[in-house]
Amino acid sequence: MAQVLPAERDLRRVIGDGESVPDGEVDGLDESDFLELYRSLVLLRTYDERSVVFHRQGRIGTYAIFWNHEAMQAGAVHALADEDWIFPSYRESAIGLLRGIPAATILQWWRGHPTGWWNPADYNVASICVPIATHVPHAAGLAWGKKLRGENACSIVFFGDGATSEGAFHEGANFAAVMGAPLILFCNNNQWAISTPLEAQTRAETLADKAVGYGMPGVRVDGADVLAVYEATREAVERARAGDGPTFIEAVTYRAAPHATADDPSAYIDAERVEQEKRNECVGRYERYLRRLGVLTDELDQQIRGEAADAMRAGIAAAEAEAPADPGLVFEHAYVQPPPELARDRAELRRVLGGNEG
Amino acid sequence: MAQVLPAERDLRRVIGDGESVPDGEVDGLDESDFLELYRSLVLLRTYDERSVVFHRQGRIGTYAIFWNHEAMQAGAVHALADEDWIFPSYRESAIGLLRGIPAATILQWWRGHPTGWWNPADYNVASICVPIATHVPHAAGLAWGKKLRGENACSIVFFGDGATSEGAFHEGANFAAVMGAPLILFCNNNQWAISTPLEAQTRAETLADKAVGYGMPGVRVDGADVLAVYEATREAVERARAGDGPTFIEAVTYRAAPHATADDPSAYIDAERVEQEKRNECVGRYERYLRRLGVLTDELDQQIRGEAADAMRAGIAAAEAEAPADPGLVFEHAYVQPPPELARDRAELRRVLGGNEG
Amino acid sequence: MAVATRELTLVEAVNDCLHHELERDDSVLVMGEDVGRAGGVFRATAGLRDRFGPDRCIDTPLAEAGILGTAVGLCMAGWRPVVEMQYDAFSYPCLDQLITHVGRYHWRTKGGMEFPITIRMPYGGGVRAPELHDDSPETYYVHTPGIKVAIPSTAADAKGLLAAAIRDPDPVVIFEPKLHYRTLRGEVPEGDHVVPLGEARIVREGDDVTLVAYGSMVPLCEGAIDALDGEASVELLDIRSLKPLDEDALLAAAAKTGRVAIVQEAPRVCGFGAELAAILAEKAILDLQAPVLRVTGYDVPYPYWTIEDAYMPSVERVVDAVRRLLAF
Amino acid sequence: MAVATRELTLVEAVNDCLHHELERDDSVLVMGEDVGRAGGVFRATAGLRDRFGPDRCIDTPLAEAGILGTAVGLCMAGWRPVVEMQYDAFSYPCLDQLITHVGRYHWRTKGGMEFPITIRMPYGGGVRAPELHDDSPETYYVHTPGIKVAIPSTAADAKGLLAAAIRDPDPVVIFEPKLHYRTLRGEVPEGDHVVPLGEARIVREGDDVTLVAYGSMVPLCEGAIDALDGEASVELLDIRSLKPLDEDALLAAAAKTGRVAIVQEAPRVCGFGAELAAILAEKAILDLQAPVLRVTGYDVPYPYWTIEDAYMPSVERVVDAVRRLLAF
Ligand SMILES: Cc1ncc(C[n+]2csc(CCOP(=O)(O)OP(=O)(O)O)c2C)c(N)n1
Ligand SMILES: Cc1ncc(C[n+]2csc(CCOP(=O)(O)OP(=O)(O)O)c2C)c(N)n1
Ligand SMILES: [Mg+2]
Ligand SMILES: [Mg+2]
Repeated sequence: MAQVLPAERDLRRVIGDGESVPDGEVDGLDESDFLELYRSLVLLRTYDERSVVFHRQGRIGTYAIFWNHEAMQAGAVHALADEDWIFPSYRESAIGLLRGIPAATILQWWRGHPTGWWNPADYNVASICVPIATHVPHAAGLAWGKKLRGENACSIVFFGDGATSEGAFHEGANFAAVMGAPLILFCNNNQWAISTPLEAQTRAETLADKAVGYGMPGVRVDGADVLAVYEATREAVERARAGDGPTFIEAVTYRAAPHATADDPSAYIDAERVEQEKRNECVGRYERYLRRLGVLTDELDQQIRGEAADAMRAGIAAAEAEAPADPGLVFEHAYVQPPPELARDRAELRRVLGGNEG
Repeated sequence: MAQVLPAERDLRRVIGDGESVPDGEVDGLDESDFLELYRSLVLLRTYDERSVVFHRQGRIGTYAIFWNHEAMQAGAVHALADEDWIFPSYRESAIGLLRGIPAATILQWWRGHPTGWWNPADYNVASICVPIATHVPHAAGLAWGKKLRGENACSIVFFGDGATSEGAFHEGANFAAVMGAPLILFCNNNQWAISTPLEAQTRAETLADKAVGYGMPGVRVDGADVLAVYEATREAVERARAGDGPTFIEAVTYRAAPHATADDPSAYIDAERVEQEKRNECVGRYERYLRRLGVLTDELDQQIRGEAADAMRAGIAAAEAEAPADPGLVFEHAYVQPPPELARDRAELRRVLGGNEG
Repeated sequence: MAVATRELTLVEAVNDCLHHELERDDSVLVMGEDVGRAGGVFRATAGLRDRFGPDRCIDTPLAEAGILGTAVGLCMAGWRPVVEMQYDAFSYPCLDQLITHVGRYHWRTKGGMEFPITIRMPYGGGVRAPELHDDSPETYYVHTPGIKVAIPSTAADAKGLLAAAIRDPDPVVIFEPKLHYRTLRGEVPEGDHVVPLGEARIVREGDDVTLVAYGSMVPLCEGAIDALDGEASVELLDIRSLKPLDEDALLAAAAKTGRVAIVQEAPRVCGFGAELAAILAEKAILDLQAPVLRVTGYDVPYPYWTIEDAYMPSVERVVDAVRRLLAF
Repeated sequence: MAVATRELTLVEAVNDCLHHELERDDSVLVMGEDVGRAGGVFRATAGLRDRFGPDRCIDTPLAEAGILGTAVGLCMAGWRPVVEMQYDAFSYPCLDQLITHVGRYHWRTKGGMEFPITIRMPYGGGVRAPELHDDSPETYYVHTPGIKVAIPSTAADAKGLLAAAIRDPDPVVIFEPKLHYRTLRGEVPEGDHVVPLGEARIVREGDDVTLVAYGSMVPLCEGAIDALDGEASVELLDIRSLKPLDEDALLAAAAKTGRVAIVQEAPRVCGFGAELAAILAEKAILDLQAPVLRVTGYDVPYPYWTIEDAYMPSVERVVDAVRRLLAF
């Protein structure tokens, strides 16, 4: 009988704290990769921080904050090729920025404006999944479908610790394993599902342990260590491309911000732990690492941050310049070939709205 | 960090084949236990074999055969106290016989007659679950509910290898673990889900491996070894009563009969493997064990088999003596306090049916 | 004897009811995602965990089918679970347990066991939220045999119908109009307050046209009636209990004017408005002096929220329907 | 030019269609529980695995939500999945994926991607089976925006509607009347045969009363019409495509007689019969000379099979409805 592959229970880390914990390194990354990763982190961080401000200003709606989740998103995406597909949850709403989706588009999504939606095939980025875990089977199906077609692409699906409780996670993971689908199951374990702590979600010692039940490898990485995330994802991608099927990655972090702008975590969160996480947040950690390496200079940093700030300024300006959506869009894209009833409804709505305008 | 409990990958066995594999023993079983177990096995076997005949004779409807599954059912139930609850699937349709449900009742279930249903609270045996895995959360809820009430009862839920693919299995198992519910998840791994073999169902090395992902112990036993099943269940029950939560038991066997009377497995099954399993089927194995022990004599065997045959003869006679069901029962028990519409519908039906009779 | 009342918002009335019912019957427990530590994402369950402990107000794992499925087992152990689904569209994973088991288990036990589960959830649109926070899924529930359904449109009914649901021996689903959780306030009886299932409520009396609605469409219809002031005398019937249904009240309100429009937020095809119209087409055919109109959400995915107002039945669309009925 | 036909049973016609469509378009694949090695529990998919290989006729794990959820991803990879749900009531676990994603994903991509999924399943009662093998769940599907639904009542339509579904760019659900899988035979065109969605079929012409039905209720209504021979001249309309609906045919058939009974096997409340009646109450009110009657399954759990005949609409109940309409 083959040996079971238990979860790698040690948290993989590359980036140290500059003092007691020494830095490691990752094979095959050159300076441009390092800076590319940094650019991604800063872009995501800027997007997130600006969005919270925009929300307070009433310029976007409720918003799911991803502060301190950037390393998981940037590290994982850097390990993918362009033909690989990304299946984000609301927590990765802005991950498409790393694939060229304009900031304006994603801002519009949070503004409830139709230009916030995109054609996934244009970026190989699926739509933002709002319901928990239900996109796991989609990602499994896409990966399996690519494999059936003899294409080389794989897919990655992002979900949270809470998502591992849903049947959809289970069914998707199992399908991927059985079909040998080239899928990376990327679990953002920020240890909270809104107000529900991990210990009320599972009794598993680690979430990576769940991989055992699907007969797939499970690995654990420090989710605030962009290089560790990159490396683990790269290995999973290699395995997927080699035809060895899916991998489960548990990226361990801690939610250092409210669940979303509407949430007040003071009733349930451990404020001290949050402060500690904030001190060690992922963008600063990587920045210090790059400075220790001598790769990042003040000047370069300024430039990268400036570019990100510009992108956001341009993004919100473009979003706000967009004309209000045509109410007639209500009937658009419900079907490729809509039933005749919809045309009648559209005409009726136009008549009633027109009557008001007139 | 605590050590993960990997599945016990060795198949636990107690009963040998009388030759190369030596018999073991189980602490705490006396002769009356041995015979009680035998009586249960013979009763279930007789029920099953007679039912297949009754089906051929057109006296019961489609029937899910459980030939060679008797050891799992009898062994597990023997480890329970009367206050413990049993949640059967269709594969354990007759398990209630071991709790005193009359054979006639279960035959009526397969005859589609209302007297085939019972009040679960009378026997602590839940209704036969037809849809796969959806009763796992019920059993978890009952066990958790008993614990919340400070009662000592636990529950056991039976399901197949195929059931482990369903979201309902996953959610139920996880709830049980998180709530520390005194539940035994008993998986009848007969290696087929109708025509779908285990390797098309999962890539896990063993089904017991799935326990790891829920942070509960998983054990594997030979499902055709009634004593191994008993012992594993007894340990799980002890754990449950001690407040240590659920246990996953994988009982490994092989489906040596069609899925159900309507199924023709010739298109997909390995006929040779079936023959091999039949030679080592669970009732005969235990019978030989008891004879080696000197516990079972020809005379006793005759008596036990005679009793079972009598029970079945009486059962089918009672079932067939039952008056045809009143069509008015259609409206019965839909609600405790039915909406007024139902009374109107019932009156209308009576009028129309009466009109025909008149 | 005057009943003491307090002015509460709709969600406060829900919270008040839960406190009262958990106090009254110690077999009642509340369970769901974030109902405990956080007191619910809308604070409907606030304070329950502190008062009744974590065994009677339970933060569950994130698994709606697991929530409803374990609730079935909890009933078998003697509990009366009040289950929260966090949002309408996030209740869909529980439909399998609902249809397969919750609606059938009492029948399966030949009446031997009861399954007094209450499922409550915020429902409906207009709240400027990302997709899947806006659905009106009552059809999926009310079409399911063995299930009862009620939808309050006032703070007092939010308490009274929920109390009736919790005390009912059958499974009952309560949809709470989240758009009005905090905007609708009203006098709510303190302590015991039960609004029996199966009784509709006449909101406005009128002679020309009858509007039939429930949930968040009731205040909308009131707005439409106000807009029609002087133009038409409109009767407004709040169905409030979809199953059991107060058919007599429906038929009486239809007969009174002979002109009926039904207003429902859910998509049209097989919405509950279709059921109401079908009942009228069978049982009020001689009373009807005009077509039975339906003003509903459209049969399309609930839209991006900047244009959701065009999707939802509006005062304009209801007024238009009334005028068409009058002109017929 | 005469089209070559063969006499087939309803399930053989399904099988014939699948063979033809997989041959015709190599992006079509079939997936589900036991569809491969066993050829389906009703043998609807027999022979496909041998002919097209295990990558185009796939035995999946036992997980209905996983089946439909992976089908969404397969579409994104360019496949046209034809998904089998083994039985009506075992499709309920897939409702979450259906409502949450299948009906909305095309919209979500701003029309950029298509999700040409076909879901087919045997449905309906009368087959003397244990519980949950007998449901008529079309309401759950047809109420869901973004989804189309069709239900054949003949062998030729079983092929033609399924072909239309597979070629349709939108998700389509086909319910196959399992009671008639082997008892209904008919001439079925060989090769290409498409019955467009959205076209009803006049089964019998008549002047006194109109029966409207679909699926297994169509042959039932034919039986009722035969029983009424000499007593009444009855028009029978087979709706066959629930969404899109052939409203013109419905209104014409209703107008022709002014007396309409709708026959549906599903429970009554919010069944598709309610939708049809509601359309008549709105658009045919001046044509109606009698109440619109519904003959349906009851709003109770589908019963034990020895008494299922009392649950299902019967010839007697349909005849009774026709007589009541005539006597009105
Ligand atoms: C099916 C479903 N149920 C409930 C919700 C409401 N909800 C939104 S986020 C969330 C918590 C998710 O936690 P987790 O999976 O850990 O992801 P995180 O938000 O921490 O990234 C819940 C319950 C939902 N979106 N979908
Ligand atoms: C939800 C659901 N889907 C499909 C079915 C149809 N079905 C009946 S038995 C069966 C196979 C079950 O296999 P397994 O879980 O291994 O149990 P076994 O029959 O082998 O005991 C299937 C697919 C069902 N009963 N319920
Ligand atoms: Mg989380
Ligand atoms: Mg099996």
